Amino acid sequence: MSTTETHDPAQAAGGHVDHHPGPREYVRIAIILAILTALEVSTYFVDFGALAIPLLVVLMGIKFVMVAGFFMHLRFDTKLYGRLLYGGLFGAIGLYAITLIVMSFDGAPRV
Amino acid sequence: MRDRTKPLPAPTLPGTRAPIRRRTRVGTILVLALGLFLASCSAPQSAMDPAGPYAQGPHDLIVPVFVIALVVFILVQGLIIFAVVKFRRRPDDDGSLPAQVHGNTRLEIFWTVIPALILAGIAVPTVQGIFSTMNEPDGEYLTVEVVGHRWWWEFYYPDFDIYTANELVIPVDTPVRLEMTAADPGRDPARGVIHSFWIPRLAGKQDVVPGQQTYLNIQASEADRYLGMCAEYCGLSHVNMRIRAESLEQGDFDAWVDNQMSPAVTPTDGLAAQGAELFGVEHNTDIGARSCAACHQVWNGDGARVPGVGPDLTHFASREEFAAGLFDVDDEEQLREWLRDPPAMKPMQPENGVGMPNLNLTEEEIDALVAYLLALE
Amino acid sequence: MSQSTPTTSRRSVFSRPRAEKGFTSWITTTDHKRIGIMYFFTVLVFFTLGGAESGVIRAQLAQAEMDLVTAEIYNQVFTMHGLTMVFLVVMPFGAAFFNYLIPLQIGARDVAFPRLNAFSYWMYLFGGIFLYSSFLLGGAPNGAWTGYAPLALDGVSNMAFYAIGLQLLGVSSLSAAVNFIVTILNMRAPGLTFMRMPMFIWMSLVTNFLLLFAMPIIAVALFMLQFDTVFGAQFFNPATGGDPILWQHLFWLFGHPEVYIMILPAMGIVSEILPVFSRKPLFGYAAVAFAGAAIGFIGFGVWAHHMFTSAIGPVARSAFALSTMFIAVPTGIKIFNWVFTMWGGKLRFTTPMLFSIGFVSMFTIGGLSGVTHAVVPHNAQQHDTYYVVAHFHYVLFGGALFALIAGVYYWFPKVTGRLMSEKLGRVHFWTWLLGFNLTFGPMHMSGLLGQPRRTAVLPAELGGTVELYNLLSSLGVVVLAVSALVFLFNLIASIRAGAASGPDPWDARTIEWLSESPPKHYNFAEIPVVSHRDEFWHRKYAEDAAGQPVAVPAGGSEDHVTAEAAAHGEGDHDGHHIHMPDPSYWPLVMCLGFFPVAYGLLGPTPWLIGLGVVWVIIGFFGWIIEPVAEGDDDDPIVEDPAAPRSGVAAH
Amino acid sequence: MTAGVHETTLGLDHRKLGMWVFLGSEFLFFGAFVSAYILYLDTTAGGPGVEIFDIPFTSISSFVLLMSSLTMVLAHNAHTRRDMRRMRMWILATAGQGAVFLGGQIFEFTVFYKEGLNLTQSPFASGFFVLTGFHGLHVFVGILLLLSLYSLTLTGKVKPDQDLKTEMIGLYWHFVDIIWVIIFTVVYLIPDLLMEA
Ligand code: HEA
Ligand code: HEA
Ligand code: HEC
Ligand code: CUA
Ligand SMILES: [Cu+2]
Repeated sequence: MSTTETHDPAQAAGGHVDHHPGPREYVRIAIILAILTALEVSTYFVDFGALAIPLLVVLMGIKFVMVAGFFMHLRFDTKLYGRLLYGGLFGAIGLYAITLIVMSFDGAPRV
Repeated sequence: MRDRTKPLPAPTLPGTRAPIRRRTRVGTILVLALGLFLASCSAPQSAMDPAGPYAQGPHDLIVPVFVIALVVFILVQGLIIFAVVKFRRRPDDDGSLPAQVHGNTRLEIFWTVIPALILAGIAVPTVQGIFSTMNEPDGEYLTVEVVGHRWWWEFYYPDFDIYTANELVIPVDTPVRLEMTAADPGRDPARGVIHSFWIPRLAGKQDVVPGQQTYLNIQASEADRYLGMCAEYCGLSHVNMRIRAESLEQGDFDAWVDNQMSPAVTPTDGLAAQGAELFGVEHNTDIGARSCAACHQVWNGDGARVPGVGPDLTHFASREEFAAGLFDVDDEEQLREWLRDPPAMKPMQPENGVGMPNLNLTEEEIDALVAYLLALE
Repeated sequence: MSQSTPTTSRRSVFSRPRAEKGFTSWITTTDHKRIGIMYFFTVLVFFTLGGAESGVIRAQLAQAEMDLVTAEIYNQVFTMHGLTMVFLVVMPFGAAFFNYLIPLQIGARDVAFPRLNAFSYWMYLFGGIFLYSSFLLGGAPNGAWTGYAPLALDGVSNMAFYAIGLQLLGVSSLSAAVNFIVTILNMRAPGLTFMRMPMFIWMSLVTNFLLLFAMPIIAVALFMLQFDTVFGAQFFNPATGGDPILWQHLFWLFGHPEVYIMILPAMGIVSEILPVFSRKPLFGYAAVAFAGAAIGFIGFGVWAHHMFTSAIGPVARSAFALSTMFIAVPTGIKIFNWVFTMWGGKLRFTTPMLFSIGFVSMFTIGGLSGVTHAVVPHNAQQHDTYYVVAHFHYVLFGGALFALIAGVYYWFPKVTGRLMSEKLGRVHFWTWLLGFNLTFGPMHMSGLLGQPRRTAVLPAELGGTVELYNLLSSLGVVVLAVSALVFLFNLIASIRAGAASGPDPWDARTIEWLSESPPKHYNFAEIPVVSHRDEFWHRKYAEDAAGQPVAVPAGGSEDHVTAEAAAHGEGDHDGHHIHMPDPSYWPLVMCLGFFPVAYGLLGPTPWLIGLGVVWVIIGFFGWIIEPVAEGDDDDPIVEDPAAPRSGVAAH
Repeated sequence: MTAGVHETTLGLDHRKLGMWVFLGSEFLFFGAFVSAYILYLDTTAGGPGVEIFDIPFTSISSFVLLMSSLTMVLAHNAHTRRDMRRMRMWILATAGQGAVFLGGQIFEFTVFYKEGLNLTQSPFASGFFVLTGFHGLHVFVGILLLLSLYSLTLTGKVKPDQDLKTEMIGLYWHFVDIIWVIIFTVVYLIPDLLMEA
């Protein structure tokens, strides 16, 4: 049965569609992840100066998106899943960022 | 003032222009309603009866907001009542369906934009008001440090090195900036809980937080006694954590300060002297652990003033009320009761480290102590 | 829906419950309708408790300086009153409607996860029982429903019960939220697009998203509180630099969305009832729906308006004042659309209609006082006074509760096939309205005159006017209690012997009325195909050449009695071969395991916690290895997605 | 009710949709703990602070967890190919790596404890232990799920065509992993850098 909602049969039955990557791609992605992690850890040993923190944040973002996109199949599944995941993520970042800003910069002084 | 809920005969619909005459009648009714409303605003602790600029500002802001709310209220209720009366199904209804209207985009825009504009209008003075009530007062002001304890208030005047409790004495027409925090016996912020300092006729409230410092500006325009209360739930005796503010003309205030700055005179004879002995003011007490001086400071000129676990009693008898505004100092019998069994007079948790314990004093001891306390002018 | 033959061989501990009547059938049920009914009756019990507590409060405050109860008891009572009314009455009341109505209104046979649904109910019940057991175990929580630290960290505040009890209720709400979101997104009848959904479904969807994102926040706050109180962690302890304000932020990050969680289902209900009894469609459907979504969205950005007098600075105060004020805009859109739904209609003042109009009217009062709270400089006067108490009872009682009761009257015929007495209903409404305004109206005044909330006695020094207002409030409760008894009587009498309602007593608009009343276990013999908003109405009425709506002639209005069709048997969907989820013991079994965990955490008593955890895990295993329905291989059929199955064929 | 995916409105399986809905909300859960941790970074009450972290050690256990996502996805892949033998192997590998990670965490906790960092020490310590502890709990639950999946495939309860079950557990597992990707950076690496600066 399909309803009036958009229903792309290729997206249905998530996880059973052929254009998913195979083991080889997965391993390739894992290797990239490993390299990124190595880069992250290197900030501990090598001094990147002011670049270090932005670099770490970017690396974290890439790793996150790669695991979510490939291992969790977000890239191949319905967009709704991604919206739920990133909706939660950005919702959380927004709310807690405001909270932290209020608490750190507009709170009462300690005695 | 419940008159304000009386609906108007016919509501003015958006889009239809009401005759001017009705407008003015609406105005008259509003003014009348407001008058009634304000007339009922005086009560000893009323927020609608400001007595200083820091209460007046918010008040002057809220009154027009109340009027706007009243108008919206009348409009909405009017529309409802009109619809209910006009569109009720009549007994002679033919069973046909009314026109099946699904909506009207213009109306939607109208009642989105108009409230937004009204709110924008309220928002501007609100933001201004926030800053003007919170900023440091312009020019000279008096600083008082406030510590909220479970369940009483301590005031310290750094300019004069004075401690007092529950009764905040301030000069008239001078801004006072309160620097507030909370602590508990042992003056340990870790044992403190959140309170809120609130004297409605002088200013809105501000929470008092253990481990942090918050500020509140107050100012009294006339010499008077103002009632206040802790306004943040702080446990067992939250309701018994009252505040008093006494505003004095500058001369009286200076006299008060002089008196408070002078050390307590230890009586040398009679019952009061026995009381002083019992109290342990010279730290040669014979009631040991029950020594009042273990918790209460009576500064007799030796060394520095050090606040205790309980209220400073150096000039106890100069206050009108004790135990955070619950009892009269004048009323000796109440003071006796208090010394007999404090937790029976005011719910406290001495076993939890908050409040004054029952010291099992004998009647003779009580007589002596009362005589002494009342001598502490 | 697979149709393989049942196999029972692999069952180990329990054999699958089979009872269709009696006690076992209720405790093992996975039928959303029965679960909804259980929610409702549980809510009634807790409402009586919460109401009795409010009776104690008002008795104590009827006159100045009364000592009917000690301060210690009073503080427990008002805390439990708030907790009960919020977490054990209004929220689960909404859940009762979600349960009963969502599947029916979207043309589904059950929710997406029927056993999870039962689990949610049991967690709710047990959370409530756990909280109330505190009265017997050394005293109920007395740190207010807001549980502010560091007061809540104090041993004498009994707030460990609060931290753990609310956690249980949170698990219930969160799992229900996942369940309903999936149900609404994924189980709508063919043709039921978003813009055709009944407004109640819209509001349910928004509410459940709010729950989804708000419950984890309170869960964290409660964990921190619990770790602080039970295990000595330092999150809120000022001694080591912990910040009590963090609790306030987390609590209100949850707490404000929470108040919209309580009001949005009510708004959905009213949006269903007003059109029916005005005999007009909902005015501005899209606007109402999007306003609801906007409220949900903005509702996450206003939390600090509960902290205007707390330790936050002027910039934060300003920002939150602005966001708070502007939430009035979408709410206003709804109010005006409701009024204009009535405009030009032919209003029938049945009891549900009366309560709905009462809602619109009373909620507006509460909403307007809410806007005055947002005027920050004056909020410093209003905060923590009875003016706030008046505000939130107007929105919660005058708002949420009025609408929920309207819903009870409206859907009662659906649930029971009987009508409630209209005469008693009207008595109930008018006494309710009167008692409510008498109770909470004067609080506006006493609050502005300086009466703080959460006071164990009414201080005489506040003056005679304040005392008078308090006396009026207390008298109001008497009226409310009488009114509630009228309601209870009406409810019970009508369940027993109400007049038969027929399938469509109100000339309703939405498809839950397509099914029989009460609906069969499987709801719809044939899943309806939806082609309009207000589908049911469109099956009954058509427009004539002049665009004037007329009843569909003979027979047309009959065919909604699908039971008839069912009786004639259509394919395998004659109501006998519809494959429905079976009852199960496991949700109950698993939930019972949370008792030892919860009591064990209080101590903490490791062996008790261990016992509970093992129990829960066993329950969980029993659950996952048991198929949803006997003979179900518990997996989607994927071999041939194109093949049309059953009566819900491609459309 | 278990409906075939083709019978649902969106053409999605309820359980998978439900899992994603749930995962979306989990950010709000971990986010609150992370915020508390950030807020209390400097609030050590005289006790140890971030300098106590052993970055190389945690890097290794983080890396193990990251790689467990690879074995997880390989398990799922094997399941879709009905290759149950491989699938079981990868599942065990995943659970094993999870266990290594948990072991590392327990080791880390004991070391910190010995060095004077414990739950009751300071808000910083509470924030750290409770955040990473709840993450550890998630890993633990994940391991339990993996082991049950493993045993259920052996008893035939989970059939070769039911790869959705593996996928669901996989989603959960990957989620726990990406949360750690964030935690590793935000809780360990960045504060460590900040402290040096
Ligand atoms: C169902 C629950 C519910 C709802 C819907 C609301 C709705 C609102 N609330 Fe309320 N609130 C509570 C429950 C609720 N509240 C509770 C329980 C507390 C106390 C918690 C505690 O401390 O224990 C509280 C406390 C509370 C406070 C803190 C008070 C304090 O402690 O100092 C504030 C402050 O801003 C506030 C504001 C608002 C606003 C602006 C709305 C708005 O959403 C209202 C919007 C509606 C309207 C405005 C009416 C209709 C609109 C129109 C007709 C359009 C035209 C209007 C204008 C132009 C103004 N609420
Ligand atoms: C939906 C929520 C809800 C509802 C419906 C109510 C209903 C009532 N509340 Fe509620 N109340 C809260 C939510 C709610 N309250 C919250 C959140 C708080 C804040 C708590 C806090 O500060 O932490 C609060 C606080 C609060 C206070 C302030 C306490 C204080 O600050 O010290 C008061 C005082 O009058 C009060 C009174 C009432 C009354 C009289 C009712 C009545 O309307 C109840 C009427 C119902 C009945 C009477 C029950 C039905 C009757 C029967 C079945 C017959 C048997 C009845 C009797 C024997 C009496 N409430
Ligand atoms: C363990 C500490 C402790 C001891 C010992 C103690 N008090 Fe107190 N006392 C307190 C505290 C705390 C309060 C504040 C109680 C309140 O108002 O909530 C108080 C309040 C008072 C007050 C009222 C002060 C005011 O202005 O409100 C008086 C008078 C008083 N004590 C007298 C005495 C006398 C006399 C003794 C000795 C016989 C004594 N106290 C011993 C702790 C103590
Ligand atoms: Cu101090 Cu309330
Ligand atoms: Cu709010």
